[in-house]
Amino acid sequence: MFEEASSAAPLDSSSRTLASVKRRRAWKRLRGRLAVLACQFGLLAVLLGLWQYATSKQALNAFLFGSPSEIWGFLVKMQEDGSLVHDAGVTGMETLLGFLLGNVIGTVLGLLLWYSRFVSKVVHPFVVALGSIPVVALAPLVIIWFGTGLASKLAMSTLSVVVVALVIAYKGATGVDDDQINLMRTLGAAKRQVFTKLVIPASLRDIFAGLKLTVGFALIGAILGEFMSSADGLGHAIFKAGSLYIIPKVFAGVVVTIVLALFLSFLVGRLERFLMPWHKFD
Amino acid sequence: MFEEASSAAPLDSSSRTLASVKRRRAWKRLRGRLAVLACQFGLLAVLLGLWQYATSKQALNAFLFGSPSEIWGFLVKMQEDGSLVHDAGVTGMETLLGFLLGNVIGTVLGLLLWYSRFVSKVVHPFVVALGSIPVVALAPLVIIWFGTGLASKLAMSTLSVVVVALVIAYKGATGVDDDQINLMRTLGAAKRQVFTKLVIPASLRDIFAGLKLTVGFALIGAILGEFMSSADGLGHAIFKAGSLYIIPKVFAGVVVTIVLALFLSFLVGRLERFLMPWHKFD
Amino acid sequence: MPESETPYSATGTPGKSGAPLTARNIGKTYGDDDDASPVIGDISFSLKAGEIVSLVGPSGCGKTTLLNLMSGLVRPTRGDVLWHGKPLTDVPKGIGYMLQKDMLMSWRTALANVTLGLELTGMPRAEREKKAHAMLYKVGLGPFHDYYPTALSGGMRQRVALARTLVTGPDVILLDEPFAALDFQTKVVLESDMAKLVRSDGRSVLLITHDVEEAVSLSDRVIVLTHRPSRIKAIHDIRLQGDRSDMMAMRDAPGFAALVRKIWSELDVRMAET
Amino acid sequence: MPESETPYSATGTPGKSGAPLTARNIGKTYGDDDDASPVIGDISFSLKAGEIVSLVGPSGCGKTTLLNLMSGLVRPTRGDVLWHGKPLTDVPKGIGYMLQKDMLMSWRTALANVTLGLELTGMPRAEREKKAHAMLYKVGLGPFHDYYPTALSGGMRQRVALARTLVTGPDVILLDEPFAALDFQTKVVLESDMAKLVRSDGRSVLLITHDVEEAVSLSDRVIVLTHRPSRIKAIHDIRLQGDRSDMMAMRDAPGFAALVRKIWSELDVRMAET
Amino acid sequence: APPQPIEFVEAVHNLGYIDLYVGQHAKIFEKHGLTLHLTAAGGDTQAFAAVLGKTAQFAVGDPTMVEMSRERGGPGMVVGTLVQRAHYFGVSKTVAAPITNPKGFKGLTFVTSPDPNTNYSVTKKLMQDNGLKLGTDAKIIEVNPGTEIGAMLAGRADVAVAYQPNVAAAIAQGAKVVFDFSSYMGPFCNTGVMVLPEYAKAHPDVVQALVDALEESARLTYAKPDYAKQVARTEFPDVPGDVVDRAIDMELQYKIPAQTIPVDQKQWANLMSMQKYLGNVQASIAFGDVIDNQYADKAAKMAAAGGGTAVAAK
Ligand SMILES: Nc1ncnc2c1ncn2[C@@H]1O[C@H](COP(=O)(O)OP(=O)(O)OP(=O)(O)O)[C@@H](O)[C@H]1O
Ligand SMILES: Nc1ncnc2c1ncn2[C@@H]1O[C@H](COP(=O)(O)OP(=O)(O)OP(=O)(O)O)[C@@H](O)[C@H]1O
Ligand SMILES: [Mg+2]
Ligand SMILES: [Mg+2]
Repeated sequence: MFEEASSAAPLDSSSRTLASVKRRRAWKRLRGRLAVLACQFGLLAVLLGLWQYATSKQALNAFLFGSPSEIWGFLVKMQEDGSLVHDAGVTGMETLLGFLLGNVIGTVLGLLLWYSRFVSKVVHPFVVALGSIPVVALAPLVIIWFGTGLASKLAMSTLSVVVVALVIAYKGATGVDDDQINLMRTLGAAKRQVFTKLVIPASLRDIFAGLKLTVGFALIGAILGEFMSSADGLGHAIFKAGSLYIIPKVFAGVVVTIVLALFLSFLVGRLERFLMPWHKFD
Repeated sequence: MFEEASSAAPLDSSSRTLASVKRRRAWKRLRGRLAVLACQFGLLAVLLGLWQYATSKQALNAFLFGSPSEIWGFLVKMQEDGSLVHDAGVTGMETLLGFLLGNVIGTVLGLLLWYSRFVSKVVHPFVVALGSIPVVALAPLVIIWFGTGLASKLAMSTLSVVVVALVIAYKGATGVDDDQINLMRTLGAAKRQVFTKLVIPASLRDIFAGLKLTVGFALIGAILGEFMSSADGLGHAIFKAGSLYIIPKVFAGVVVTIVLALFLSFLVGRLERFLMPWHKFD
Repeated sequence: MPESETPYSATGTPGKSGAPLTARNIGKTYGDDDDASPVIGDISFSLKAGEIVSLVGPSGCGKTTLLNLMSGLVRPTRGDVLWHGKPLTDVPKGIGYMLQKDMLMSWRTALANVTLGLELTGMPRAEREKKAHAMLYKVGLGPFHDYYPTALSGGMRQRVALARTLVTGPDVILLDEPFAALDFQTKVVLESDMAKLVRSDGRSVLLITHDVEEAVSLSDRVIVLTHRPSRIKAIHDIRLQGDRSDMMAMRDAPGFAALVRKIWSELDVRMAET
Repeated sequence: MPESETPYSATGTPGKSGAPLTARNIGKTYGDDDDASPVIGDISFSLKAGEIVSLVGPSGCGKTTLLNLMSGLVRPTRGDVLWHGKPLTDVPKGIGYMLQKDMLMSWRTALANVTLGLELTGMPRAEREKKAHAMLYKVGLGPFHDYYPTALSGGMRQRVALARTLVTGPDVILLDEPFAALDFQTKVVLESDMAKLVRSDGRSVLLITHDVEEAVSLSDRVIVLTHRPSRIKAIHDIRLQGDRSDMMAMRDAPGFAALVRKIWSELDVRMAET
Repeated sequence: APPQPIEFVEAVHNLGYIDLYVGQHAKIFEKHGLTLHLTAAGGDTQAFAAVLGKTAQFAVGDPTMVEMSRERGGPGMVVGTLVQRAHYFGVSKTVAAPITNPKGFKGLTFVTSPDPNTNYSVTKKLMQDNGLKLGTDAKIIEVNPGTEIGAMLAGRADVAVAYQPNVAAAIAQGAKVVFDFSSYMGPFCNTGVMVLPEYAKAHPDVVQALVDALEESARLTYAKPDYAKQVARTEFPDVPGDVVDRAIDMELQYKIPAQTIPVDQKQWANLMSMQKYLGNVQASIAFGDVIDNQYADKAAKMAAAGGGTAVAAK
């Protein structure tokens, strides 16, 4: 009932050597991981199967909705003509840069706001404002300011990330226990030291939650940037296919986008484990 | 140096009646709030002033960038012809519904995932995938599925909110202290009770962080929905003005959007204070 | 590990009915990698109905771990914990466990923290609040019922936790240093109250304490544990004359001082080599 | 509030040099609305160099609050705390304060928690780790230096917190129930170590404890507080014969038992009406 | 009979569709028994998607959508045209003299809507037809529809390939028309009235009424340019009045809005040849299979007989 909370795995009472316990646990972990993977693939297979079946039976018009086999066909084609790797590379680079830039700016500002309740109160409505601007609406300005090259996609990607990163980092920073701040004070910590030695590590969990969340935003931002103006990239490919009403190709582009997102979020997960060794993961 | 952490305001040592202390503190709070407001308006005034000055001195081209006075002119005009209230009402309603729907679905699912590590692991990549789909790219499909009426804006708004709400609620739920779960177990709590009595209240802080964050997303989602197809609403007005290259009107629409966001986020703040009386705010 | 290695075997036959809670050769090792650290070596004992048993032992020897095992919160690496003769798999109904950390819920007032256990049983609001009020009053916190935990002192928090544990009326009560943050007087009053409650109703208490005088004056038995990996070093049956629920009188009973000295000497200090 | 209301006036002239820390008619009230609750009534006393002073008082009377005021963490509602004669506005350098909750950082190992204070002074890594290792060894946790706090027992956490406070070598040490979670032996060893350290270097300790025997055996003065709003009920200068840093010997010193009884009687129990 | 409500989607709110707005303001649709509910989509695809998804009965936008749909087995049909020429103009602030031959594009940077919008396609085709290598001899930047003149005025491109009223707005900002795509391209079925065949089959009278109304409106637009300007000013209240007037003048001068609703073979052929060249369609469907001119022909005949301009424009 509470398997995940009890710290020891249930074992029967016969005494066993440690080595065998270790082996069993490693095997259990592996089995657990395989079960998860199996379920994921199963789920995916069922979804795709239903979709394919529905379109092949004309229950869904394949023209309107595409079908997995057509999507696969486009993926193969995109792979063969090299556009898949090229477009994914372009968009991936824009995303990565926007992700890094947005998170660095947002997190740093969000954490820094911890320094002053007053400034954070003053700034609060401006942050809400920034977070609610439909940047797509400002496409004309984005193009004028940032041009039609990498800069405009970077700007879009960064903008999509920065507010989330800021708000989450700020929430993490202000969530630090007052008593722990008091402890730092009794140790003679300057405010700057409270910040570096307490606020930053204590906010890491929140910051990583923000990082995981913003992977998708950075990607969407980059793609929106490509919608505004572009010569290549996944957004360009998707938008073009969409305008020509080639739905399976739209989906093929979306599939590549998702794979990109999964890859980036995998990287963030690795980073988290590396930076927070004291934290329990499973 | 640490003003915000010490729980008592510094007072000189002369003894005073409680009433006078109370009066002083109320006055101090009020003064603090006024100072914040003053700074906010000051900041805004400086920004707008600079902008106006730059356009009037031709440093910025008013046609390309608009100017505060022109924006104000459009706002007045929109107010006079009634479109401001109408459009803001339409978009506000779409946003509110999408906000509620997205947060209810997302938060409920996110919290429910606490029930099973296994299911949450299986579902994780699907959530990442959902969070990285550039829905704008699927505009044709959105219209086919949800039409050109309220439903499509609702879908967009909900979709923009749901993943964030889910991820944040799940993070909140899994962040609950194991020892507190153990305590509940010693009191004979069924898993469902651990959920309702512990996991939900303990996640409230995170859930509200999510709510605050998603106000902007719901709004952006509704506006994107209006970009795809619409007869009225702020997104319609902005998009139309944008395609006619009437930049000040675009900004006027964005201003109304921001005011709407501030209003909604104010409501969320009230709700938070109401639902979390034990929490320190300031 | 063969039973013969245990220096003291348990009082009472493990698993015999009448003993609600029994440890049968339990052991616990943390970590399953190369740095496995055994915390509980091999421990067997029973807690009988109507009995108060104290566990004393050096800091970090595994007392809290032992209580976690006895409560069913954590599964032993070796051996079984028996609840009325059957192996435990989860926390059973009828057990009340006060953890070492108070774990009050910050979003509940003192009163609401105390009612928590009753709430879980579905008791109506009015009834559970009446009970909780009475219990809060007993631990001396009547006027503080509407305080949130952040506005309570350390000792007050501990008393709220105690009230939360007792208010549900569990048959077997496990207490992890319940009086550690209390002044002598408050402690003595609470000890006496609890002794009365337990002995009159045939409940059982298993209690961790660092205060040997407390252990001796309160308990029927004192179990002394060794350093980790902990085993039972000695078991003392306390047979003092006088009113066993008057803690002050107990301290003056003949033989009290000698017993305390004896137990002190058994808890020999081996600092810096723990 | 006029000074005459204080039942006992402070030992030593407040603010006189030689007394690093002095409370001058301090009072503290929580809450500024209609439900204002006075916690500290009116307290004055000094802590002199080389002196160990204990504070005893009923649970919830305001001891922790008093220590917070003395440390400069919290400002008094009335009166002043003087640090070497000057009013305190923030935590001064040279003070070490061990809070009632251990407040270990979960992302730091035991060792890294102990080095924290030294790190803040900019001491090089090797040096501070050497010092911290030595201090951890002293509190009996040498082998556990690389444990994260979640893998430590309650008493071990408390000892890490103590080590963290002492390792920076503060002149004035404020301790909030530093030994509450420790077994008797470990406690006595640590008390003795601390007494030696303090008396030989002319440092001062202000200590909260619930253990009157501890207070008497360890301190030069014991301050007994009333219920809240707390005032000073009695001050006892402890003048026992024998080695003042041998805690076990102190307990057998003539007059020890009488003093302990006296203080116990002063801490009268007024449960359920607090 | 009570008026028949219909859902009508336009690709964008666009001066090129002035015929439609004139019809609305002159209550011509009501006269033909229709109540029009007009929704703007975010583009051609979305407009056609609304018809495919059956949330709208009619859409106006790029009729290539219908050809693409039909070629892939989807539904769709064009029952008329609303814009009969490529309504793009090259406007520039930096190019001094008007360009008469696309060879003159050499060395210039153009800004258009993204591929496959027609202004992109047309520009690209003209360059390649005239031996210019895209990217080296001349450049195209693709930006969000409507933002072309901004990019040009901000100096990010030499020539914006824009439509009205942006062209007029750019002129008001000191730019000049340097290339006239509409004349160069000739007849071009830029915008079609699209409908699902199943709907037309079930409601031929509604289709007929709509096409009748559009035909009448088109004639009215050309007959009463001042009325058209008045309509345009109310439809685009935020655009300066003089800009609107100039835009309408240009529209009519270059004969961009449909003068009559039937789709001309030549218009369609031009569109198809370009889309085929771009690889977007095969142009494999016979004209008569995509275009159903029967309603429009009937409407034109009736209007020509004098029914058309009967509505008095005040
Ligand atoms: N933030 C607060 N608001 C209101 N009352 C408070 C607040 N903090 C503490 N108190 C009250 O102040 C009183 C003294 O608390 P304090 O922690 O100083 O007690 P203490 O003497 O240290 O008790 P203990 O021995 O139990 O630790 C308590 O009655 C507590 O309820
Ligand atoms: N998760 C863990 N991983 C590794 N070691 C652990 C873990 N939890 C506890 N320990 C170790 O187990 C030992 C016993 O801990 P426990 O809390 O049971 O001690 P205790 O007897 O209750 O001590 P105290 O009197 O100080 O509360 C300690 O040495 C501790 O370091
Ligand atoms: Mg313990
Ligand atoms: Mg305290």
